[in-house]
Amino acid sequence: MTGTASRAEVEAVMQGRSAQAAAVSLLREAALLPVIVLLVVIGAFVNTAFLTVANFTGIGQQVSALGVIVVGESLILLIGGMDLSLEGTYGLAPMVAAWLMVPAAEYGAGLRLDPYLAMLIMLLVAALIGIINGLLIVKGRLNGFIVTLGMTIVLAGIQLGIVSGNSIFNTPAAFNYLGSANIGTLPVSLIVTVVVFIGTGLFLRYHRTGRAIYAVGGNLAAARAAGIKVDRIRIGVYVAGSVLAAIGGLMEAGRVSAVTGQQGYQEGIIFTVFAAAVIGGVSLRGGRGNMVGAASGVILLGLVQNIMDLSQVSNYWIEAVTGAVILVALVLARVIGGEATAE
Amino acid sequence: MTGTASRAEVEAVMQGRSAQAAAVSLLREAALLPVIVLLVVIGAFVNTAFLTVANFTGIGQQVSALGVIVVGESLILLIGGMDLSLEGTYGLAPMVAAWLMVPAAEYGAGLRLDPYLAMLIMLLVAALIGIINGLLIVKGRLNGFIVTLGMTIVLAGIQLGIVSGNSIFNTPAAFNYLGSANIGTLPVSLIVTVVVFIGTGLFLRYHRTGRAIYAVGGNLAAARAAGIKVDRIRIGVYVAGSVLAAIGGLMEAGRVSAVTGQQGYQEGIIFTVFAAAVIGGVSLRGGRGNMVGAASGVILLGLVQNIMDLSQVSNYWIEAVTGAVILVALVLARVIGGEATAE
Amino acid sequence: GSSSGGSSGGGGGGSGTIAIGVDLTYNNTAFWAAYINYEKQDARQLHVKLIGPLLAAANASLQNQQIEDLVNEGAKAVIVNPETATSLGPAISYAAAHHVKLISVDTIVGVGKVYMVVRASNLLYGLDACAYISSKVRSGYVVDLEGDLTSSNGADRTNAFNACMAANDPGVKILKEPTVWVDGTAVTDAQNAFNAYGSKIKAVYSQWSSPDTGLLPLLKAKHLTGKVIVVSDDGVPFEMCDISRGLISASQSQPANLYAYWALKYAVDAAKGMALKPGDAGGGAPKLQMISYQGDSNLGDPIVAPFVTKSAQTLHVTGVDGLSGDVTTTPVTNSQLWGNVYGQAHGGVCSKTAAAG
Amino acid sequence: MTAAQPAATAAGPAVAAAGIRKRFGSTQALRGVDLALQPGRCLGLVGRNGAGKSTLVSILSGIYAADAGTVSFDGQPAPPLGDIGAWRRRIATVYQHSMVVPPLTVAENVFLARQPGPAGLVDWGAMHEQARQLMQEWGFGIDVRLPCAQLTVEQRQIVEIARAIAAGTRCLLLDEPTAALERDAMQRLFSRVRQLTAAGVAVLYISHHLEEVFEICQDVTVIRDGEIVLTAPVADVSRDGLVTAMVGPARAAAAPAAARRPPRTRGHDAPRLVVDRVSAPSLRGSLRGVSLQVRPGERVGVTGLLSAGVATLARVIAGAAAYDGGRVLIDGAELPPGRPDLALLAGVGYIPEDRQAEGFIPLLGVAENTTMTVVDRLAGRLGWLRPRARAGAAAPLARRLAIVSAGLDQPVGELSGGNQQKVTVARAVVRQPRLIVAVTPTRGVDVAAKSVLLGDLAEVTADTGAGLLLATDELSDLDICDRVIVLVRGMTFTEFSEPPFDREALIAATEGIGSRPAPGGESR
Ligand SMILES: Nc1ncnc2c1ncn2[C@@H]1O[C@H](COP(=O)(O)OP(=O)(O)OP(=O)(O)O)[C@@H](O)[C@H]1O
Ligand SMILES: Nc1ncnc2c1ncn2[C@@H]1O[C@H](COP(=O)(O)OP(=O)(O)OP(=O)(O)O)[C@@H](O)[C@H]1O
Ligand SMILES: [Mg+2]
Ligand SMILES: [Mg+2]
Repeated sequence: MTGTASRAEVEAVMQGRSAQAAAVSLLREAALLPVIVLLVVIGAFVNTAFLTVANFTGIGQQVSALGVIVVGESLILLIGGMDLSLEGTYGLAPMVAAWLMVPAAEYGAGLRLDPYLAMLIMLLVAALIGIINGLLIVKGRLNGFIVTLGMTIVLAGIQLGIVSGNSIFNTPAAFNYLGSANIGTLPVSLIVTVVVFIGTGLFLRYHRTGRAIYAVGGNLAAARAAGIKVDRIRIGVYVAGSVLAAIGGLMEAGRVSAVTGQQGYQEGIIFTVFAAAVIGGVSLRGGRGNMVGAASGVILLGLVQNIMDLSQVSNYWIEAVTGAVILVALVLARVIGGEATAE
Repeated sequence: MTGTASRAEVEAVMQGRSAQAAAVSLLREAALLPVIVLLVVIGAFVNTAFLTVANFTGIGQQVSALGVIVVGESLILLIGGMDLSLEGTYGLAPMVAAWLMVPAAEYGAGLRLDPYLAMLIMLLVAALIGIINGLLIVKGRLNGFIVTLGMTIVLAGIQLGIVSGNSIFNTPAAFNYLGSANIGTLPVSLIVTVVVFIGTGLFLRYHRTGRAIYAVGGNLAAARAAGIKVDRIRIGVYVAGSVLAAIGGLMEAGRVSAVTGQQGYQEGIIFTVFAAAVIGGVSLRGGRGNMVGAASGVILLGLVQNIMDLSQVSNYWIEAVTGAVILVALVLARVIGGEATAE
Repeated sequence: GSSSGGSSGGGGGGSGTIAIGVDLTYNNTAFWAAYINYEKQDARQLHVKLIGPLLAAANASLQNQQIEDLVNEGAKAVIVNPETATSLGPAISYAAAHHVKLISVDTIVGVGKVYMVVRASNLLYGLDACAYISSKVRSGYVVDLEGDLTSSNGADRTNAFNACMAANDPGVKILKEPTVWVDGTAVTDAQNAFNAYGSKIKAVYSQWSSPDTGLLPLLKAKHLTGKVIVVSDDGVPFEMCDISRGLISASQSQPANLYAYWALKYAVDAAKGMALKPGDAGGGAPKLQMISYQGDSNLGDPIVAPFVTKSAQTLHVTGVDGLSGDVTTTPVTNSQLWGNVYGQAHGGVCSKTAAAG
Repeated sequence: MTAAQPAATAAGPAVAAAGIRKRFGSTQALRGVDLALQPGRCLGLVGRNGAGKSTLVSILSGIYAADAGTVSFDGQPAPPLGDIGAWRRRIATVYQHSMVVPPLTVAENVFLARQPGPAGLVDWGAMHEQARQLMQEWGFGIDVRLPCAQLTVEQRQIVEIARAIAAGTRCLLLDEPTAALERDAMQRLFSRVRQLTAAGVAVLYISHHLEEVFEICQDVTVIRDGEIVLTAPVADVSRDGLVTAMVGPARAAAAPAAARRPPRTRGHDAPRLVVDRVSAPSLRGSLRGVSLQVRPGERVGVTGLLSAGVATLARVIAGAAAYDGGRVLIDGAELPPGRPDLALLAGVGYIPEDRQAEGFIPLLGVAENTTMTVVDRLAGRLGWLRPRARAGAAAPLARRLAIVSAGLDQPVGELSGGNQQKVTVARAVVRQPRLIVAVTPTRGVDVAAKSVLLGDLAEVTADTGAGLLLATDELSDLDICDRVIVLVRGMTFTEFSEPPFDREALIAATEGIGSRPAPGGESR
């Protein structure tokens, strides 16, 4: 990486000027900020309705579910893993919860469990999925990408199977609360998501286990040699990721007060999840990235989607434009961030 | 002081060749074979129509397109890259070709180009896409995953845009030939795919550029220090991958003598592509994998799909079972392959 | 060849004399779930052994392969819901070569001959929605939650609706939201639209039923429930419920039961070698007629899809695409509507106090 | 922060290994090794590359499980392999292969898994402060908030040593800790080791520099082909005795010495290499207008302190690093910056400083790595290669450099550190370069192989008329050179043109002491 460092940078580093060093690491995180600002400006021009509280809380609500699952995936990326099955969990978990709540006539299991009990079970199911992934990958030393790919197909299949392809509508209020309720003008989902981001960020930065996650992803052998219980941490992170994915899925289902067979795998949300994390500077090679970046990745994608929506670009070209905007944003962030953001 | 070795010396060396090292690499490649055999046996029990020439040529034709694009993705994985936009190219390229051939009334551009010219242009378009990806990733040092993710959205958008969401059908015979013609009882597509696999395999094993690809993926800095033109090779591989994806797409479209908007991105074929490559032992970390493995990965997935179709599993559960079968196959290969197949 | 799996697995749907193959594109929407459900019931009644339904997801080439598999497995006729109107070429010729007839359900066929096309005119759906909205709205915005524009259904509904609105309601601005049938996207788009234009939005046309459940809470939060016209499509039970409660205004009742029954019935006829021609009595429609697409013309049973409102009414708009602009709606109380039939069989269309309300 | 227990408490060996056997595939790395570390004593472990030293270290550290044999601490059986934390409380190790976590900061790497702070939290302030103090003790002003990815090889090594010593265990394993160290750091390490042994810590010290063993160890053990062949107090053995034990009686005679050979260079020969007022920025030490020349057959040494720019100069000439000022000419042709491929074609053979980063492709075989720079010659016109041809080209070198491997297609990643280094050297010389640019080429190479290696470098230059630029801080390696240039802060400080070179004067010069001005304004 030193190959192309500018003389100024180099001199600074050699003289151990910490300001410089800190700035570099900060740049990596902040590189998206100018791009986000630019998007907001563009949005304002595209549609007068863009710069309104309603629209922004709207965006907040829409990206909440994505945000939570992105936190989960980021944790897994940090340990050098890659979990595709989070999208399966994102769809299956709320389906299971709803399935346990609603009567058989509405494609439920007929158990009509108390909603809170059902949601608790949902979290346990998610944790179980995480454990299975973790054991297969860590203990079984199978390739994580392909294990979780197989797993996500299994999960999506179960999601379809238990309700014979039906969607569960009219889910109970307790189920919808997280995704659709507001406290004042703020969506509950948005509040929860912000809390999750901050909490995870502080944990990663100031808790030993958080630091161990970076160590494991940065150099597994070194982490093990240093006495870190790498297997336990890796499995634990897969579990945490799955649980977060389930919570995100619950938000999304609550937002549309229904669980469809599409949610998760069929809508292919995992791509968006990776996009947000990676745009936010979380490395696919592990050990690099933080919640500030991940959050800005989520915000950026949410803004693009929203602006596209309000822009009324022709039906047929909207997709192409969306992709182009993402690419441009990427290049901009790279140019602004300089070396710090280079691969 | 190197001189050239005496014949005796070389013989000595070839004997001294570590049997174990050879065995390992062989195991990695062959680990799937028993699983494939097992699948065939299962298939035979599942349905009498399975063990028929018609069915197997059918499978062959079915997996041809997948096979070609898998070769492309494997090359990119070998240099340590990851190209999601291959699925975009897989859909857009044949769409462009058809669009240039057919009259405006059939949603063409109205140019009515000669089919062969149009297909040539198609390949050039694919190459261009590869160059853009390559430049952004190699020269621009942007993250390849996210660049190609943005790119695939752009490509899928264009695929939709140029025909306003319509499908192009009644494509000319020349367009359909690759995907639908037979030589004797063998589908042309199958023959071409086998040739592509063997050719690429030999190239990777015995050509200096093929070896350089492994070097680049195995340790970029060391490869550069050894005088390998790493940038040129990486960009070249992105181009090759895109061109192969286009050929695969052409096969697929020719198979149905139509190009739909779903082909590629919407059907999410890239997951299947990665699955085949990775099940086949191509490492996502680069530098490890070969065509024997990739081919067996493709065959395995083709068999699973076909057996599922013949199996009369309730269509609500077919997906779950498919995923489970993939997972089991994975575990089996790991158990049979032993250490060699451990991550 | 005989299929060993025919009787095994949930897909068999009873065993009988005639083997009929089924290959579908979707199995995860309320409509198709109901369709498959009916198909299995009717199979027992008509003594048919179903092979399938197989699922081709979004892979046209796989669908062709699957149909060839079904033919090889000894299906005497194959019911298919094509990926697109024009991606079935090889399967059609393969089936023809093996003297097996295809019945296309819910999609036109524009490449080669099939025995029957069982499908209501989706252009009519768009026109009906337009007729209802344009008769009540003269200005402001209308949100169109569009289906997959690469499917003939999504395209027909969108094109007819836009053409009709342009012809009859030029003062209205249509917000076009391509959703590719993804519910989350539809709700997101609707939310953005309401946040942007608020009560300037007079109506929402949701081209399928699922988005309603997310849409209604949105309206409620904005205190627009009942103030905004919602026209949706499918006619699934909860739409029947919502219409009767005035939560949504209208829905196209796409009769899954008729689709399933007549597709299977024609498959049996085909297997028995029965010859049908235009003018013969239809099942879902009064008369069979030729349905042409892209110059290819096939015999079709243009199922009549009732346009459901709370109470019967007649609407008049300028027709488009050669369709009549006279629309007569069916009251939601009509117990023959498939949504009501299915709903009653499953504990009532409103069996639980709808959280949406 | 190094916990110093009184030596008195220790009865019997702090660590004892008995009958340790370890096999890797076809390689029997250890064949029943017995080894004991006594509290308060430093045991030197020496042996040729591939003898099994690092394998033993990994087993004593709880990284590998032994196939057979037992490890015990203070007479207690070792903890289960799963409980790595328990091992860490008993034994601290500096591994031969880098064990830093690149994305983490210096401070975090020093306190990896033992960060200061209450209730599982990390007190960054305290951690940075303690880390800063530690680095001060090692004479490093480097910002402890820098990610280790930005450190030089030596700096990383220091971080790992600091980590191991800060752990405060009663037992310390050092696997070639000085391979990447300069004299000052080395001396600091030695004084720390003496303090620790005085405090009753048991130390295992692995090095290929026998003089180091004689300097700080009380006992020495020689391991050959996975077997202990000699254990004795250092007082009772001679240097030659050790070498004989290492290489075995048969081979002892065979080991040649690195005889200096007179240069074949004639005054009027056009220079192979001209470096003309080159400046380049680099974290490894920037260059500020360095000029020098290397004539055919001439062997020029370049040395200096860390960050004096020695390595950078070499990297620039090899095209591995870009330069932003001046010119580099090979045989009169200007070399564009940062183009290693063109440098290679121009005839530069490059032995990089950090072999793990730039030296070899771990997954590829010995033969392929060795011949990587000559594929253009081995391949046919259409670029097709015969593995047999590769083996043919690699075999003689592999034999000559005594590369220990299970076969020429064994992945280099599986080789011992020193053998990996030999592969790196072979890759550079196989092309019969016109200019060899070697950065610390003997790092981690055992004594016997080292003299062969240096002898070869000398021989090649003399026979083929290739120039040699030897950038190193191993002053003994400079003995084969005809001239030595000393860099200070990226500028030519002085030049020694009359071998043999005075060690003390060289050291003084690297410190910037000594009056002799740089020749002819080169350093302006
Ligand atoms: N992971 C491994 N896989 C296969 N062989 C290995 C592995 N690690 C070590 N070996 C082999 O075991 C033998 C001993 O290796 P080891 O690293 O212990 O040697 P060493 O004494 O440390 O040599 P050096 O002085 O070069 O570091 C070597 O032949 C090496 O090739
Ligand atoms: N690399 C880093 N990344 C992000 N935050 C950091 C980093 N290093 C330090 N900080 C934050 O800055 C705070 C101050 O750090 P630190 O104590 O090292 O600064 P300092 O100027 O050295 O203060 P002191 O002299 O007391 O150590 C830390 O508590 C931590 O929260
Ligand atoms: Mg929109
Ligand atoms: Mg070693």
